Amino acid sequence: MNTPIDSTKVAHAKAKDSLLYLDGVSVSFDGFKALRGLSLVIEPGEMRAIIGPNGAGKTTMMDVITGKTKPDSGDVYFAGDTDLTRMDEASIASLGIGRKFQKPTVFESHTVWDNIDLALAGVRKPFATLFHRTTKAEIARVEEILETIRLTDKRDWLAANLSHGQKQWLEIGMLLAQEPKLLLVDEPAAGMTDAETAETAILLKEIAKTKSVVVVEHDMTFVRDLDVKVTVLHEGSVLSEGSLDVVSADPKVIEVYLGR
Amino acid sequence: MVDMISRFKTLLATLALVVLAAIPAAHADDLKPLVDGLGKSGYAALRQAVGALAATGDPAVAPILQSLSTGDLYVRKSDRAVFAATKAEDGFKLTDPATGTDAGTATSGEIDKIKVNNAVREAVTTALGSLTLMSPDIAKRRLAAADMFRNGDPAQISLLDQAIAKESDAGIAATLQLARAAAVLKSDQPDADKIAAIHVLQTKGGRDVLGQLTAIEASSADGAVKTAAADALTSIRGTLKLWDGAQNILYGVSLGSVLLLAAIGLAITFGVMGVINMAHGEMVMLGAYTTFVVQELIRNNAPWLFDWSLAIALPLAFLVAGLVGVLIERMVIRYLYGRPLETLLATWGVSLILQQAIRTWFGPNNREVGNPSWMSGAFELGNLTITYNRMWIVVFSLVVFAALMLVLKRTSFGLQTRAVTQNRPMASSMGIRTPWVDALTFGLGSGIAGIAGVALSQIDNVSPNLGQGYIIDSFMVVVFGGVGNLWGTLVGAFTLGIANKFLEPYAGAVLGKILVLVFIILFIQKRPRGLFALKGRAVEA
Amino acid sequence: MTSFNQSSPPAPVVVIHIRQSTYMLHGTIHRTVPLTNEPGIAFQIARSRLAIVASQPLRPAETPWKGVEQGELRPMSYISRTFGAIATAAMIGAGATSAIAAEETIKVGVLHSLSGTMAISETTLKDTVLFLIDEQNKKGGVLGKKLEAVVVDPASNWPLFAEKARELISQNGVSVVFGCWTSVSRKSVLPVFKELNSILFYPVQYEGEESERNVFYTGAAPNQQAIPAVDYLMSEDGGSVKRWVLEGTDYVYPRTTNKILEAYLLSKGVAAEDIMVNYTPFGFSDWQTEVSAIKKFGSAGKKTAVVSTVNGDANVPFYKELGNQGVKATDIPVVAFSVGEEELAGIDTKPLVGHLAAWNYFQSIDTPENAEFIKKWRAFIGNDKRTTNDPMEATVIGFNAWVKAVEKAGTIAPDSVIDALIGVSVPNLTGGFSTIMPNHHITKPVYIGEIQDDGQLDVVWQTPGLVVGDEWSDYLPDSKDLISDWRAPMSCGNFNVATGKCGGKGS
Amino acid sequence: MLTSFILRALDRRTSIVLLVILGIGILLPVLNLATDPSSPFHVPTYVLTLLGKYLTYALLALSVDLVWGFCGILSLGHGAFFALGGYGMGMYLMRQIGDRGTYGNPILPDFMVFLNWKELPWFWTGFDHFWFAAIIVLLVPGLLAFVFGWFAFRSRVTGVYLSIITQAMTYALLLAFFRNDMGFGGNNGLTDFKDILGFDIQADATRGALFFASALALAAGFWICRAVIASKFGKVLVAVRDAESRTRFIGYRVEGYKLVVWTLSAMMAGVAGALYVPQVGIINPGEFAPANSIEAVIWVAVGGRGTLIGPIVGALLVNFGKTWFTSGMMAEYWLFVLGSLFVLVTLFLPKGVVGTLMAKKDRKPAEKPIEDVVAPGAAVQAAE
Repeated sequence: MNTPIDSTKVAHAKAKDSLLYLDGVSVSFDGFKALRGLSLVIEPGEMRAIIGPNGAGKTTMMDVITGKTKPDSGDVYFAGDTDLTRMDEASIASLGIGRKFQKPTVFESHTVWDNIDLALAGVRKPFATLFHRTTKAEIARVEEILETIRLTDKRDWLAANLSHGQKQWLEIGMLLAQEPKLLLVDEPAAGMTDAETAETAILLKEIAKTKSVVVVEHDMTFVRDLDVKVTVLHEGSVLSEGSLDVVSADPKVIEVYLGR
Repeated sequence: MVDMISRFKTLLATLALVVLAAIPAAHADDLKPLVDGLGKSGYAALRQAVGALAATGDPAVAPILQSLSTGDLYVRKSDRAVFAATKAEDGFKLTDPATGTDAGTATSGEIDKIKVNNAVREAVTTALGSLTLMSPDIAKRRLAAADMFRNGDPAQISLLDQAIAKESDAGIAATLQLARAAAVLKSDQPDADKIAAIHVLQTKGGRDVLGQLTAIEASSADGAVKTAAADALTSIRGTLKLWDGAQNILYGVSLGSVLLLAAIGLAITFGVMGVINMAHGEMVMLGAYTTFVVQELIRNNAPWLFDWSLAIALPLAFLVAGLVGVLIERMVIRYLYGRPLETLLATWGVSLILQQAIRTWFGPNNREVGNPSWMSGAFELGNLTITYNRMWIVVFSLVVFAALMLVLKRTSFGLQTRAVTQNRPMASSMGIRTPWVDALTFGLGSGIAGIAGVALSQIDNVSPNLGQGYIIDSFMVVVFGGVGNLWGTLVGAFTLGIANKFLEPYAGAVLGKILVLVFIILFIQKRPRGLFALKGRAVEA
Repeated sequence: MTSFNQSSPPAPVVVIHIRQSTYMLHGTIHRTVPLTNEPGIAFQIARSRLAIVASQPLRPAETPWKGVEQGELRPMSYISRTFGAIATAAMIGAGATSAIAAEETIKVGVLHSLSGTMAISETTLKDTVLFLIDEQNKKGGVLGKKLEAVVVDPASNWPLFAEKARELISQNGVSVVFGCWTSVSRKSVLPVFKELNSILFYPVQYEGEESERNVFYTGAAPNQQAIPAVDYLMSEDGGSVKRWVLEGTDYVYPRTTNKILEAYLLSKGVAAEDIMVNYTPFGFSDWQTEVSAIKKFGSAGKKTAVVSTVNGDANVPFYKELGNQGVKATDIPVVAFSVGEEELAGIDTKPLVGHLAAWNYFQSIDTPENAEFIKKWRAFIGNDKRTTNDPMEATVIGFNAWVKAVEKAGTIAPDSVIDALIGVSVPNLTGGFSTIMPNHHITKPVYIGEIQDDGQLDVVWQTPGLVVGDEWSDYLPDSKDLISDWRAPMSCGNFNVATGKCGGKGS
Repeated sequence: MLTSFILRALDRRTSIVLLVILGIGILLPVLNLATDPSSPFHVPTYVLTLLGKYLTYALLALSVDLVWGFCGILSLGHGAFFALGGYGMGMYLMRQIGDRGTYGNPILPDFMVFLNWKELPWFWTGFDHFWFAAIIVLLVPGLLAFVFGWFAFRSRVTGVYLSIITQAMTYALLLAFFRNDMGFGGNNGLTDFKDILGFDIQADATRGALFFASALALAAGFWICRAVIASKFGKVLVAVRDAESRTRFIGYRVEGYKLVVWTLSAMMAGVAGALYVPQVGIINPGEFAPANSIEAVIWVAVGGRGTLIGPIVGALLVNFGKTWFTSGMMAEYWLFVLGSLFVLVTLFLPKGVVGTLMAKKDRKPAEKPIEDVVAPGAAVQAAE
């Protein structure tokens, strides 16, 4: 669903050729300012790493983008002209923004297969799902994704019985199944073995070939593996932006973040 | 028969003695026939007899009438003679009501109690009024004056005039003036006086003069009196209307305080700990039953302590309910943290058990919990009647609320509680014994419910069903006020209380309650987290 | 309300001739009317509200006994047995209602809530029945058989009442049931008793407007409680009340009673604006507004009284509020129909002295019968402070009447007993006799008592004689033409004297 | 499409369950009618009506389980839908009495007559037709559920808040139906029914038919639930139960799903109520009491929520126990037993009887009993 374009907005003009466009976004919970005038632009096909200490507002930013939290002020545009601040999670998701949580959240009492099947782009309306019959195409697609996330042999397991790493992957798989234009990935490497971490990095880069990806991460080595443009958040606004080397050279960043 | 005669002899003997003995006995003696007049059957006759006695104006009559109204006078079947009788080991011990001298004994078969009904009681109060109007005891005079006012009796006007002349106390004098006015209105005095009287009453105003004025307004033929009365009425009614609003607010506040008491414990267990305690109502009940037990002990062992019974019950109720609370937490709830719906079911089960336990233990009937003297009765504030028990409950609820605030905000225990409820792992890693804190917090909530029980025992049934009546309301209050916020509970309670009381006169009690419920349901839709909801991740988590 | 002097015991049952009844007015034989099949006459008989002292001649007990077919004297089926076992395990152990058990004892069902909200009132009645059965067995039981109580708990749940009634009758094969308190519980079991043709004794004052073949109403009908109470208050002794507040809990009994009272008061020339009716929910506890409304209404210069049909639980807070707001009995007396010794036990009555209650029995009534009953009852219950109350007396009357009828009929077959019951006259606890009338209601004295500071009620007034329970109120437009007479040939609970047809208004 | 939807549900276990229910539904009435009372296989009417009541309870339990077990919505107000259905049927039965009431008024039910009502309130019109009542039985509970749910789910009232306001809903209705002015017979409710569709309601044959109808309704209900659960819709429901906000973020508008299943379940409860009334012979406001709704929840908990057979078993077990305990001297202890049942089941048997048995051998995802219902905002927590 597209909301009417408000052409009077100067900001909007700039938003036109970007995929995701945040400008002067502020959010506060009972006085605590989680975001203060955050501005961020993601180009189509870009992969971006976002780092920052606890409470920098990373998760809140994701909430704002995915429609969970409404900003007190500021603009959020997707694919140029879609105002995300006026939409709810479901419609934003179906616009093509996928989100992966920090703590892996999959449907524990569903099988791996069903998890992917549910995430599969397609029917979303209640009655449609009520009478929906799985098509050959869908089956093929699910199998394909299972391949990518290396869980084909566990297709009939209950998600609950997967290891932490496997859950992370399953969740990424679910994102892929959504066929999003933009992926928001929150600390994918959290609690993974080094091997898994490396693999995840490869997987993400794989994905980034076709989609824009925003990765929020603490793990520096992981960010280095990704080797992409980095944005440093601090106290709800952008502190510094650029390649990891540039950023880590930035005195402000060193002060608040790396220099601990 | 023989012993009858002998007893009669002894009676005569005593009478003779009395006659010889003293002068007061002389008129006590000529009271005798009047007193025996009380023995006539039929309430009408009885009322006349009372009047006759009062007419003597003899102060000795007062005690006789007293014992009549308390039902201590008996008539002897054999000779229709009237005696004051008190239970003795074999039947009754008789005394002459006039002289107080012993008059032998009688079996319950030989004497009949002189029954009094409201009409007679009224006659007695009037009579006593006229008799004690001049009494040196100021309290008695005040009562007497009030009685005279309530049933203004034209026959008493002259008496009243004397009394007014003699009266030293200004307050009483004023009442006597009113009494006189009331009497005048009923009398056949000239209109001028009546109009004057009407003005006297009008200046007093208030509900109790309405009666007399409407009466005169209705009875008297068109003319100055009628119009005067009518004007007086309209002006008084006007002022009363204004007072009604205040009255409603007052009632609302009082109801609110009850809701607050019932809900405040829940505000802790549910609001702060996030535990749905369906057995909360039963905690209140336990508190009430504790009060009952305490009062029972006091009644049997130390009646003089009765006025302190509540003070004694409070800490005990807190302990009893608190301990039960801790038990429940240790035995059931602690296994269910993070599973609020299961907690809800389990505690519901607990509530059933507690109810039936009390029922089998104390029996299903209501238990009597008395109001101590300082909680009975009411006082007038302008045209508002404020009952003492309601007033104290309002005060009490606010005190409890304040105390709770202090505990949570100022004490280290409170700090720990908040720490645990906000971030359990963090708290425990900081060396707070979280299970301990949980138990105590739950105990606190339950204990406060117990205290509430003490207060509620003053206005409601003390029966196994006591708790059931409050559980839903208190949940409404907490949810409406906003979970995790005691202030919300406070505001919520009083808002709902007042809303309810303003609806009641128009919608009626039942519909009023329904409307409030519907309102809450809709309100929750608008603000799922209640009136004083904390926004943000901290709470949502 | 014609009535006969209660001190004179009823004339001995003399049956002159079959199909003939002797009527008596004020203790003297009045006339003997042959009962014909012609409804006109039958209705005249029933219409003339005379107390009946001689009953219908006995019908030989040849009528087949439903109870027998229903599962008494036959080996029970497996399923039935398993359920029977479940249902009756508590009483008869694992074995179902086996033939032996049935032959040795006569089973008496007790259908009173022992848990839930009504337990507060009904538990006492359960104990009363057990007490009476115990007493009867000491006297050697009935028809040479011992009586055996079958107790069930409908748990204050109305549909469960119906289920339990069915269980008692068809599974346990009880020959009579004593039970129910609320009207709704009675309404819920009615169809069951009709279907399985058994007998229910209902011991609580109720709104009337009912007369069923299988039910005997030993509690007061409105004309045995409400109307005399109002009469008293209107009398000079009662304070010649001119203004009335009808305060009640919002359910059928108060609604109906107040409808009747309203009509009655209006018929007595009370102005409509002098009547205020108000209803509150069950278990209502915040009476501030209502009490102040009463005070307001009372301050109109006319003597005002409150007629309270407030239901059990709500009474305590009501009276507490009255006491505290200083509503004295001498200013505004409150007369209650559901407040008895049991309810007062929960209140400090000192502020309430002088408020009234209307019943057909008070614990304080000073008769040898009552004294002895209280003594035995307290011994049985093992509590020398235990109170007694009106529904208990009603239970006693019902029970004794049943015993007498069974012995008269020589069988426990419901049909015979139901017929035999009419006209049976047993001593009540207040020194008189209560007779079961053809409308299955009974004759009762009516007492007005004033609350004393010891929680007892002292009688201040009583009807000169016995009052016949009037099932169909004369003050409700749709029921004033209805009468009930369960004797042949009329055998009708709602005979319409206007149309001369059975079955209500007809159409 | 619809047929496939229905047939798809018909796996082996489902078919067995359906056959068993229907078998009982036919067998017992036959044994009651055809066999001689003295025959060892005779089923007394008492047992038949009792079991008939249980069956309607089972259907109610099933409806509760559909929303609680599979969608995590704990309703403490399902008794309201049950009772509304009951009143629908009750009103029809009242009108069937016609002039056989005690006052013989052809139009007005007795309780209206002696309260001097002059004509039938508007909302009673139409209830003399069975089909009309039948529609109402489905429509009114459905409508109430829809409106209630539409508000509640859209504003994302979840978990305990929802439970509490469902309780408030049924409580408000309780008070409302107690009022005599409402015109539903006040606290006496509706009773003394004579016949249904022209058949004497007390005749054994009618009881048999009602019993069969209840069994049929239960079977149908079971089948529908099975079909719903087996569909992708069902999978979404379970997804919502396990991780609501996850489901939102992959693009499902959760409130829609909740609303549909909530309304469906309310309608099932309504049907259960409608079948309950003619068998127990009375409907009154007591059915709205929150306690009843909560008791229905415990049936589900005992049997095992998140399974479809569980609630049926639970309802039968608990009510059997109730019947047993409320007979005779054990009466005093029934509440102790019921109470302990609540506590013990939640503590030691979170999956319920059936759930525990299934958990061993069964791995059907949709029917895998859940460890734990999502706490309010727990899903959100996960998102943090």
